[in-house]
Amino acid sequence: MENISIQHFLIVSTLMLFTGIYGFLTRKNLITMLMSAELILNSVNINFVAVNKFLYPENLQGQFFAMFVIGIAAVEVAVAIAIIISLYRKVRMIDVEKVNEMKY
Amino acid sequence: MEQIVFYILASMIVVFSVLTVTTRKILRGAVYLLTVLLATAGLFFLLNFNFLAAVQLTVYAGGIVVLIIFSIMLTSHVNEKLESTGNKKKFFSFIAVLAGALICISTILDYSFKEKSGIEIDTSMNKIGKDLLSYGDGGFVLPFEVISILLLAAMIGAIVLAKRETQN
Amino acid sequence: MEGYTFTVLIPLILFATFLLIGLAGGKLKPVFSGIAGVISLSVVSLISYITAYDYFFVNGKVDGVFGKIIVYDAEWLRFTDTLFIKMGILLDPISVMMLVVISTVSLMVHIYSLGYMHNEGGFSRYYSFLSLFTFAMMGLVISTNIFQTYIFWELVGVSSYLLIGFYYNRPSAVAAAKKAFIVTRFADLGFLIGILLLSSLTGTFDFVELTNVNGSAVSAGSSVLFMGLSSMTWALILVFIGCAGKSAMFPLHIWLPDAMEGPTPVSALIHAATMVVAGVYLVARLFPLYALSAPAALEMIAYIGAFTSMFAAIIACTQTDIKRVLAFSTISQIGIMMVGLGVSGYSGESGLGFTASMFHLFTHAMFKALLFLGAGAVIHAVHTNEISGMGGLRKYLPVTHITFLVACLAISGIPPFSGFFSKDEILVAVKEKDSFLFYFESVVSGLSAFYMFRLYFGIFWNRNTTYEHAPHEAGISMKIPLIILAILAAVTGFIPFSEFVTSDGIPFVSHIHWDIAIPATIVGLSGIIAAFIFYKKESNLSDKAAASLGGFYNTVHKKFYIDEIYIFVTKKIIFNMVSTPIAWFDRNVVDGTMNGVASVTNFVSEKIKRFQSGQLQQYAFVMVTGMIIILALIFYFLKN
Amino acid sequence: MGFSIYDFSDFINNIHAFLIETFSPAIGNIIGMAIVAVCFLGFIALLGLSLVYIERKVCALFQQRLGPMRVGKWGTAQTVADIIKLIFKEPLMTKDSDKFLFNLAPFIVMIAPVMAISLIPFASGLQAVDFDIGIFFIVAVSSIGVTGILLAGWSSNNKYSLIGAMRSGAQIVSYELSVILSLLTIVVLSGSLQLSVIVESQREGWWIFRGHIPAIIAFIIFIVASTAESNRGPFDMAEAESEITAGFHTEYSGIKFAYFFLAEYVNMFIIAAVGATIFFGGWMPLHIGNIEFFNNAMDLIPPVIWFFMKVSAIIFLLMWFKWTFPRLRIDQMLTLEWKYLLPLNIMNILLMSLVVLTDFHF
Repeated sequence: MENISIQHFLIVSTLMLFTGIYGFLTRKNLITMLMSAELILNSVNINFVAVNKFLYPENLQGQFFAMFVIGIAAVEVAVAIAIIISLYRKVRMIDVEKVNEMKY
Repeated sequence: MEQIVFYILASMIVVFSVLTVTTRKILRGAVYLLTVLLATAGLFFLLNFNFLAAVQLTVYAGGIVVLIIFSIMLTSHVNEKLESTGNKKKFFSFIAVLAGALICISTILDYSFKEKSGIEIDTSMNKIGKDLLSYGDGGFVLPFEVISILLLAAMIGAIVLAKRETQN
Repeated sequence: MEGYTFTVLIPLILFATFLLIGLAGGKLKPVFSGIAGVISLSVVSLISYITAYDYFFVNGKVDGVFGKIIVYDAEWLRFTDTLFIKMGILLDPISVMMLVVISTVSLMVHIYSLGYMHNEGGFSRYYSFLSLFTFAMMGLVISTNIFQTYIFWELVGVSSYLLIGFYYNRPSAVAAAKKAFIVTRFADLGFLIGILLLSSLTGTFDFVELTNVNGSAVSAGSSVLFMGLSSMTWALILVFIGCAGKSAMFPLHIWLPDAMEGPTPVSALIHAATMVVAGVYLVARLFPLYALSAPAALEMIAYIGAFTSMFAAIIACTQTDIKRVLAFSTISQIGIMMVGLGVSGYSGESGLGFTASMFHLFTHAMFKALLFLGAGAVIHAVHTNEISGMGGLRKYLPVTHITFLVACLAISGIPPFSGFFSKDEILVAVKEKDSFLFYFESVVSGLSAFYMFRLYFGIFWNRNTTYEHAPHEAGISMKIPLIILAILAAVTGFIPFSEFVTSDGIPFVSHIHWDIAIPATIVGLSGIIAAFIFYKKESNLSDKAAASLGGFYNTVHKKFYIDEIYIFVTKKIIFNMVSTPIAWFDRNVVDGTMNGVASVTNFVSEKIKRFQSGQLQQYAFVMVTGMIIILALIFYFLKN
Repeated sequence: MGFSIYDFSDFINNIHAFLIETFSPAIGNIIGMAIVAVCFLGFIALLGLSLVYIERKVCALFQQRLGPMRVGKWGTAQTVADIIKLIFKEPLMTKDSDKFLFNLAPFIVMIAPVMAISLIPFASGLQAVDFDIGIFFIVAVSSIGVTGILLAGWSSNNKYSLIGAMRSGAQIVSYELSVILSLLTIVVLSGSLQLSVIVESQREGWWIFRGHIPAIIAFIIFIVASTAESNRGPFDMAEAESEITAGFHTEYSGIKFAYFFLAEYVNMFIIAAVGATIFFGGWMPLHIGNIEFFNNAMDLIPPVIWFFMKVSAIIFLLMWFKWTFPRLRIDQMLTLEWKYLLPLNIMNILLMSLVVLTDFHF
């Protein structure tokens, strides 16, 4: 571990985060947007773990937060997919720009 | 040795992240996402967070990606391509994201982190189990219980949402 | 104490039975659930008897004292180092006695229900609730600390709610269940506050520490005064409010008569022998505290008990629904037990009241369960609850007749039936303490003889009513419990109770005080004779008597209008005087302000809603851009 | 103790030390890894060959036939012949299928068992990796396999394949829960997730005997759930020939088909190995109480032999199931999992915790 510092991890996670944001902004399909959100969450996990490992190794707070983030991600995906599927059943389409029946 | 592994994993993460958000075949996107998640688990293994890595594998690779693939199977067809986004939107998003990434990376490189090198981090199952169920300093029993309730609520919610309405 | 670990099985078996019947019940044949219930109860009874034998005759007595044995005490919840809750099993004379009472009565009810509930729907549901109730009751009596008691206390409340509302398609049953639940919950609020107060005063939940005579708990908190009473007294009075709710003491008794909407065996189990004596049990459990550090509370208990017993006995004389008569009789008898506890002192011979009260609890459980089961047999035969629809049944139901008679004699205190002995002991104890209460209670016992025999003559003698279908004796599964209970009701009086159950665990020998027993018996006999004159033959004597009493009779018949008073207080006073103005204020002032704000917001939003395109990604884009700009500002321009 | 001569840890350490001395530490490590990898690949190939042969023989046994008899003595070379045939077959591809995913799927399916097998302790010291999260890691990696199946079904562009993949996915995801929970029951008892520690903790007696009632319930659930998780009969709706031809691998042929086939058998081996390790003491010999001469005699049998004896017994049990029970319907299967096995399992864990708390085990 001598040659890898915390910066390495943070840069990887930053790149992942902004890739995720780019995906979230440009993809039209709801499922792909969900996938981008997963990327965002995952980059946060890397940050938590790296900070825990390098800066605060006395305790495991970072790991537990990462675990809770994973839990939340699972919850989010389950509910989001339930919504997407029932949406698809109603309007046969999951395009984020065209699903605007409830507008105004 | 570890350095090599790290660079392999890091480049995998970056490359496949980009592929995930740019591919026009949706299921391939999911597979690229799976690769990113596996590589992240690899990073965790590298940092000696074995338990977290296994959680990542089980929940993300075994649960979330499978769910996503399921929903893709239900909502689209194999030789269907996603519509591409307008070039204007792509351009502006790219500029914004690039700016953000540059700012963050330059800040990270500027800042001097105070790494603690003396202490070896203890990620044994024993410690994880005890911390997760203790209420004292470094204990996480309350969020642990709260998240279990959240999971239950989400499960019920998902069932109610996705349940087919009865005919009549 | 290694020897008693098997007692863990008592709650576990019952809980397992509940789960088995409750979860798998729908799939099983109804008869199977019934038999499963009976078998598990038999095993539990056997274990209880073994425990009782072992405790009272083999291991329990150490140096001539029946001590408290903690069989098992596991930590269940730990909040902080000083505040933690345990779960465990405590054996001492009263808990062992209650084990025997509950398992016996519950077993009889289980067997009886096989016949009684045979044609009802929800047979499995019924048995699972019975198991749950018995489980909760057992957990209550063996608990090692007051918080565990509270948990099971509520569990008992829930299961009795389920059982009272068993016929959930009958509105009256649903209402009765709700009433019982709400009234007892109201009382339990007092109980909970009492527990909190008590534990903050003494710093412990544990019964052994609480009732240790030489310990710190007994002397704690006796000095702080509030409204003339020490804080310990207040805590114990609050606990007693909970007991009063469960044991139907005045003025919280109103749920019990209505609870007769449940199936009759349930009434026998819950409203005669087990749940309603939980209050008495709890007072007895905390008795050293009451006796030593809050004699004022104890005195209050005595007077409330005495008043309730008289009050309920008078009402019982006028009711025409046989189950309601029994219900009021139960209230009255529990009042007598409370009096026994209330007049008792601590330790030695002065603790006679305690012993007598427990003795009466024991005998009462037997004969009152018998009365209810007998009434159930009668109802089963003639399909009505009203006394006016019965008469001359002795020819049709010989077994029920004899057993019912035994129970009536027992409750009237006629020697040599069991009620005589326990009531005699209570009267002796009362006499020593307070002669006014003694005469008062003597009248109550005369009244109880009167109303019981009114019931007996009304059902089995009186006119020869003609029935559409000739009533016939119930099946063997209903007869056996009647016979067993009749035998118990007849002979349990000869148990030398004071050699087993005393307030401080030291046995003593008690004698029958003939100077009190003989007048008491005469009072009882005169009650019977009065009933004989009024109701043996069909006559209008009773109507004449009622007419001559006029308004008083009506008042009593309407149960002193207590229910109406409650409704008046809640509906008229609280709803009209307090709630209506608040509602007006809320609707006009509070809501008006809110509506004003809302309409302004509405107006503004109508103007600006076009900004919202509904495009998620547009929002996200704006958000991200804004965030990046702010970050850039912070990092590059505001960094000094 | 008898089995110190059977302890492989010194042997392995010596090889490791030799490699590091001869080469530099980094290269020594890499060569060591390569050797282990070659060993496992060889072992997996061998496993595939022999298990297919055994399965056909066992099937024949239950159907009162002889099974393969022509190629080689008693048909022993039959599977080799089959492999040669599969290698030379033309790899077909359906029109409009996603070729990249179609080719990727068999590899993903193979990754899971190959990663899982590295955790199995074959004997004392004979274990490639010994994580402190052992069992959890096996469970984690075997959950990757389902992705491969879903991809295979999707990319085939075939309705039967898609339905087969959906069924199989639902089935694996659901039964995974029961497998984890039943393994957790024993973890509660042994107090560790590390496989070598679990094996070591069974020196006094196997958990299935020492944990009595809850352990036996857990074992039964484990066998049922893991049979379902590996898509074997009677839970093979995913490839129910009579309904959806061959399910997710309908469109596969040649060597890619062989991969799916191989993965199924390696999975079966892993199930048996995990079952043997967790419930039957892994490579620990059978000891009965204090009967010294019997225990000593049992110690003489090498641990590797013990391990493979237990594994073969469980594999035989699994094959017995497949060729005896009729196939379930998909709804029956999901009902079995969610309405019966899962609640039973949760209660069983509670029971086991109670047993452990009260020290009620042997």
